[in-house]
Amino acid sequence: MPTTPLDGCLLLIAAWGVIGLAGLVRPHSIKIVGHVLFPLSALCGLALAAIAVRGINAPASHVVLLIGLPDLPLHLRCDSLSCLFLMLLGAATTGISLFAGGYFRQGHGAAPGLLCLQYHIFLASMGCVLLADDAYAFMVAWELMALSSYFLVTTQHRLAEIRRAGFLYLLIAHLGALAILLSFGVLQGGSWQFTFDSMRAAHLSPPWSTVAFMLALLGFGAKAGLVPLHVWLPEAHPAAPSPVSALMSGVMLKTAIYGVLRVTFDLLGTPPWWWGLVALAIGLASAFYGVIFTAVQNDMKRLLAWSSIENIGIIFAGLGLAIIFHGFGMSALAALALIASLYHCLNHACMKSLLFLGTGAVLHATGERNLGKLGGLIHRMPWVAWPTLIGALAIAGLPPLNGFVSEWLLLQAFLFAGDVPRAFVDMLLPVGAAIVALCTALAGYAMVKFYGIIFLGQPREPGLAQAQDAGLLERLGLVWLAAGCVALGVLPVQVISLLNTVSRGLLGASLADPAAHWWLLAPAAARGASYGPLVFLVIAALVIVLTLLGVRMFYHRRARRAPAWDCGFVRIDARMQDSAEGFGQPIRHIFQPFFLIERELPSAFDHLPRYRMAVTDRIWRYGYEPVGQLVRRVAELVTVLQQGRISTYLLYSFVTLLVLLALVL
Amino acid sequence: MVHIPLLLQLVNACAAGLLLLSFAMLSQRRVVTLVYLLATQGALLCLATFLLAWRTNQHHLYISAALTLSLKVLFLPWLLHRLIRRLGVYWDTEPLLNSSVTMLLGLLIVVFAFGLAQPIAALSSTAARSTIGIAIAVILLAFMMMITRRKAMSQVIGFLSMENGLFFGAMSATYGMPLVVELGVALDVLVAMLVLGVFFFQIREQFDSLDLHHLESLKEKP
Amino acid sequence: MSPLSLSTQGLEIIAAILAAPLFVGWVNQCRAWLQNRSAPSVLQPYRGIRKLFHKDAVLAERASALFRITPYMVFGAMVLAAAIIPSMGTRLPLTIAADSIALVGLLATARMFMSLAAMDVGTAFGTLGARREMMVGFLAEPALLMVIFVAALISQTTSLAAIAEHLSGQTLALYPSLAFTAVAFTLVLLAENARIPVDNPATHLELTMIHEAMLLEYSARHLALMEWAAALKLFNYVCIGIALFVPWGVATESQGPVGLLISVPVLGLKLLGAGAGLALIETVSAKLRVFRAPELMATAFLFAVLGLLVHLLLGA
Amino acid sequence: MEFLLLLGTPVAGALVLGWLGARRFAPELNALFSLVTFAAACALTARVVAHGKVLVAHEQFFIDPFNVFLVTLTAFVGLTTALFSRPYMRVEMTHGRLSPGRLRLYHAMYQLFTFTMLLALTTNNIGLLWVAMEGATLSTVLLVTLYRTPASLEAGWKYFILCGVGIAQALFGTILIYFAAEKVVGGEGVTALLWTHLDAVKTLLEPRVMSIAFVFLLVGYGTKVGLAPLHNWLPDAHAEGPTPISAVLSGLLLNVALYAVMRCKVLVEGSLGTQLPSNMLMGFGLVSVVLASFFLWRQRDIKRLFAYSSVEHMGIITFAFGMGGPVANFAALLHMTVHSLTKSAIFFTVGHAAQKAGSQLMDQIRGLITLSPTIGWGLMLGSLAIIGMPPFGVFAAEFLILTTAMKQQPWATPILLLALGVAFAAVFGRVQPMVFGETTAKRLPHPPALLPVFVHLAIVLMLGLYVPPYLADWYRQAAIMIGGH
Repeated sequence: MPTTPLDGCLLLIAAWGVIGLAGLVRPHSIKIVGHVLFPLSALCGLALAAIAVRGINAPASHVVLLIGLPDLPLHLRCDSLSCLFLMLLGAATTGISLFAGGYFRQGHGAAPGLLCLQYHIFLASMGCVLLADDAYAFMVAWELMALSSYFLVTTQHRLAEIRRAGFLYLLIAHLGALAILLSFGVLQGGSWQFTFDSMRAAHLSPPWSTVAFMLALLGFGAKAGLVPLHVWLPEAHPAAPSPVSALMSGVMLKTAIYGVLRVTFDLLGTPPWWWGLVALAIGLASAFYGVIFTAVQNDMKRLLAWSSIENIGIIFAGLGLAIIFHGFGMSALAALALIASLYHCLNHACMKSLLFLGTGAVLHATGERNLGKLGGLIHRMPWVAWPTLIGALAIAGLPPLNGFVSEWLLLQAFLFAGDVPRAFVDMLLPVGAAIVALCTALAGYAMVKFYGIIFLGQPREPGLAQAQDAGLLERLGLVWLAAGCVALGVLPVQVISLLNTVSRGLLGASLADPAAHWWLLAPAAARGASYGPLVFLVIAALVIVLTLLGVRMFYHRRARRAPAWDCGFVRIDARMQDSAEGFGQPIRHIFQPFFLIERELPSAFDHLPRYRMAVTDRIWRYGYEPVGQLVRRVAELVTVLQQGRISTYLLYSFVTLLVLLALVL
Repeated sequence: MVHIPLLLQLVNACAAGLLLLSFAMLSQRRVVTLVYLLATQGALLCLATFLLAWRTNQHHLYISAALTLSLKVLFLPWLLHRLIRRLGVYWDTEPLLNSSVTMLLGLLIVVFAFGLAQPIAALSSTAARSTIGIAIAVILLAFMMMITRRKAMSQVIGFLSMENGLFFGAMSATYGMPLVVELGVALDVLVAMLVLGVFFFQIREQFDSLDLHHLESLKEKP
Repeated sequence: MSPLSLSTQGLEIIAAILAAPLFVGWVNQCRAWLQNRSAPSVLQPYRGIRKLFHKDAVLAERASALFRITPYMVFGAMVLAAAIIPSMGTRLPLTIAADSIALVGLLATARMFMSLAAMDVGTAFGTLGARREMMVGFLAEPALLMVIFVAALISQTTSLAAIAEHLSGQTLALYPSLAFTAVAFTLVLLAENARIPVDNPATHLELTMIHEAMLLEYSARHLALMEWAAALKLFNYVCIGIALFVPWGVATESQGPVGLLISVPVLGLKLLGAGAGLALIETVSAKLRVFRAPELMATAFLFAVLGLLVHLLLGA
Repeated sequence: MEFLLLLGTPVAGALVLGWLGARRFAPELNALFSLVTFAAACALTARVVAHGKVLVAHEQFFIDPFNVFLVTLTAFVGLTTALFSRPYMRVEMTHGRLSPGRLRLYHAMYQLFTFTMLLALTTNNIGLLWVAMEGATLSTVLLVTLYRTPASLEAGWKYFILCGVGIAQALFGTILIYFAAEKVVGGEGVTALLWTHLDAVKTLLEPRVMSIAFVFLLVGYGTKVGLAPLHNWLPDAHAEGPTPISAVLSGLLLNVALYAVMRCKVLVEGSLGTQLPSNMLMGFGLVSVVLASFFLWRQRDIKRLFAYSSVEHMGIITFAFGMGGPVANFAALLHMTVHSLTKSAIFFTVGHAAQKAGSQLMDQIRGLITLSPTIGWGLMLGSLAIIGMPPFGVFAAEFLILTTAMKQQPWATPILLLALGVAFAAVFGRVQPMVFGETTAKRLPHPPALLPVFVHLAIVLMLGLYVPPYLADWYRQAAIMIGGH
């Protein structure tokens, strides 16, 4: 029986490892892998979440393993921050693993057993990232996480574009990891101790600590998909099998947030306020850039991937805000902002996993990822459609679901930043609030497009009529996550009491009396404003039911079915509905300058007229391609050195010799 | 003007001869002549070693003198000569740099070498202190020769004259290395030459010529 | 929770539900007068709704459950909104459950459900309407939020009731920032309630229609609820405007029952004025092309943000 | 005793195999001799673990923390390579690329090569060290040209000339050291070349002479280490020789050459007391890393690719040694170990992959994982290890090196970062399509020997997570002995 939360977590992480290895015993049997191992790992996830919830309020506990570098055995530590993210990991995994059990019916290119192994190594490495307490353990877990997810992304390695996506992903992940490594190199500050404790103890000069922070921001930003390091994300997340996409978007991105929090508040101590400004600016840029691209995507999984960029941006905005307030010593507001962004981490984990799993189910049933070939699935697959609806509403930030709570907290934090000493900062902050509001509204637009085109309307392809609804395990997974969305939405007080502990740990400050009652959220920092989602929900439900009853009572409930009227059009077919491109058109029109659009319009005389339109990322075209070109050019130049003539080679040695001799002369 | 004993004057004369010979090799294009020059260089080296041995009567110097004689004066030139006749390479094609430029660079290198040798010579207690500079010069000149030649054969000859320079350096700076090492070095040179012989025939049967421009296919394609 | 506050709450809800169609009728009447038409009765909207309720509902074959529950959702959302807008008194028990941000969220929920329902049947006009509604909405929503933020900054809270109380409490002070936001708010109000210049509630002209296009497939009781909800929405917006910009006369708890009694006729007067003003705007302005609508909303958004900055600059 | 066995076995092996010629069991015999050598090395190691430093044969031979693990490593990789070359060479013969006579040459020279390397590692006499290094060149030249193709001849010729010339410089450097030492140590010459004695008196040696000597030695042995711009023989020799030879060249010879450099560097730095040698090493290291990473970008031939990767890693190690200090040296020694293990493992898989695809051109090697998962995963994991992915040991070393650089030489880290990034993209971008995708490979006449691959990778993996205590102690002591900074 584990004594400290840490032991429990380690035990469960080890259990994941064992489950993964067990997958190799009978790699090709769907029965064992799908119907035994994955549900087991879901159980582990549930247990992990439970233990982590207990651990948030428990005191931090350490353990030192026997393995590691000679002078640096692996240190593990479990404090409230890591417990929070472990809870996130466990809770999300519960749903995702359940779903995966049903999802990996036919092994996608690879044997299900192998997938099971990679999947669980991925889980375990994420757990280790959250527990690591020295630079080496952290880096090993971090890179292992990247590696295992890379193999999962390239499951269908026969497709060239998936290989390309995987390559891009691993490359950027590795560069980011190198940046993090260097940041640790700065942090250890001359004491050749790489434990986080010694880093906390080390006192860095301001310029050096800034270098450390910037490197960390670079490294973790690359993993989180902040603009302009986001290019891999819309490629890699859709390429993976859906449960893996869910894990990557829902959980893995959060480990980057965890890293930033750990480095900024825990290891570096007291960050100066202007770091927060940087984080805020990048966050808002990512949020805006992400959401406008979300609205114009035609591939449902790409759409969700871009939306992840948006949400990560919002989380970072909250983080930046927290740093700013912390820097100015406005602890209550700092706590409010931090809690808002932590809350959004939890929310995003729930809803984005839910949505990705929904797309996974659709993909399984129809084999289609292109929005233009879907539609009307709410009739065929209600078990997928209704949970997904909850996810879509939640991510659009609508009350009383969870997305709204974090938005509410964040806007409160923005709104009452008025007394920041720096004049221009408190000028900027309301604009930030405006951008956040705009992003949320745009997210709503994107979600209407996403949900309406996939699940509503007429099926755009004849094949969709045969779509099968999700199996039992998949339904369980979806329902679990949907329930999570609702619970996070209506019980904010309970969640925030957990988050308060974390923020006390990080900032030494927390929200004074976040709750007036157990059902009413009224943080003192948000002067007298309050939000009681439960009441909200009850009243709304009451009104709706009363209306329903009233109508039924006073009038009749007669209804008959007839063909759609549509202003008296005689025959309506599926092609008359908006296509995904059509629905995105206003956004393309309004935010023209941000997109790189190439259109192929049919001329009047084409006998098979064809309309093609591709929206691509300017940052890729103008930021990354030039770099690639440059490297290629340099490589070409370098080859001139080696033209196969032995005399030349001798000359090199000769000159080297003379130069060095001249050096010592 | 300090008085230098006759023997040492002779040694210095040998050194000067070596340098001269290297210049000659640098400019010479006829392969057979190169071999003769090499042999002469070896002979001078042997003589110098012998003189030093006599003056300082260190016995292992006699042995190394004998080694030099047998290996560098007799055996290797004979081997090369045979190879030349068997493979029929008598002339080197036009070198990469024309000879006058090569000479000029050679002069500069000699100056550089002497400059380099100053500190060493300064604390050398041996009789033939001033000759280290010449040894370095010979090495570097041989290096240059290898760079400028186009025939495998002449490159090898350059390589050997570099070995001569090394021996002379060892001898004049330190009265030669310990015997173990001397033997090892000699063995290596011998083996190297045999390997080279094999090589020549292989190259020949592949390209039916010893021209190095056949050996420029392995490179980075731009 | 005093009985007074409870009664205020109840009164507000009832009043809103009942008076909303009346207000629409009033606006139409004013418009007719201004356009020298013989006006329909003020009670016309009630008649329409009643008639619709008695009809048999006709549902499109492909309509899903989402399509059927939406009218109730929207109606419920509007009633709830009405409950938290301090139109008569500021002591509303329900306002603690939802502040102004939540109010905006509530309106957004209603919009989202309407759009989804419009896409549900899968007709050309349905999706068109949904798209246009969202296009207008995604700019109108943040604009409205910004408008409220200005007031919130002035009165240092986001609770709408508290804002109204604070604003009505102090003697008449000039807020240039509020002037900016008033303009923004008016634009948002027009857009969100499908009024000229953005939309024309009176026609079903496919080139222009937004709101109506979403209701095409609805009939009978569902349509009735939708119409009623629309009326409520207009009513709510006007009440928000009143609470933010001319809050005087609203009953605060210091005044007790008397204040409530006063506030009812005051509200009536304000509404009459607002209706007339609305009609005037609609009459004098011309319908915009649909693609001009986002620009209008962008202007509103800018005005709101400007108001915010002005407030921060001048502290007023 | 162990010494006799250690150095005698390969010589005996060379003679026996040369005399027996290409019998059916020759490959097994070859492996057997390597096994005995390895056993001897293990015994020696055990003795060192028990008694510490060893000096034998009038101090002509010695084992200290710096060379003990290199000796074991050399013997071990020699053994695994012999095991690997068994089926490999058989396949080559069935493909008709080799004649029995050549196989005889191959086996004899293989043993001789092992001998020269062990000699170079264990001798205490820097003169003999030179002799052994030259011997290593000579014994491998004929192996590089084993296939007698024009390309292989060219490669062999370049290898011979460049390394020969280089090694000649090293000889002159050795002479200068002897010249400087002779006055201090005095005595009857012989002892003046013994490293242990020189190390004792290194502070008294004449700085000017020593610095000049170091230049000659660095250029000389550096050519064999493959430091840019002296590396030009390396890719050709690796690409054109038989794969087992590429494996031992990359895995062992480069290490031995670097070992020679470091031995000399210790002496020189001792006498100079300045940073000069360290700075030279750092310069060479950086240049090699950067140039190699860009060369990697342009490769078409799989063996050339990994040859350049060897240059890159030697650059990293040299840079680390240049930085000096206990941590960096420790990291460099660890990196030497894991690099030679990983790189030889990679060459094993590459050999079989090339045989399967019937070409060394990477465009023609596709989808290995589908036909033979072992080779595919071997290549994939090996490459991931070599480009510094944890939990493999290479990462552990690079972790220490980069963090140290960040503190000691911050200016160098951007360069390293760039180079590592480019190298990663280059190597991984080539390997991925070879392992994944649709397959083009064929079956082999003889089952490939992949045990060595996974044994190597397993050890590398272990070193990434757990370094045995006595190995760690050797590293520490050696690091302190190398000193610097």
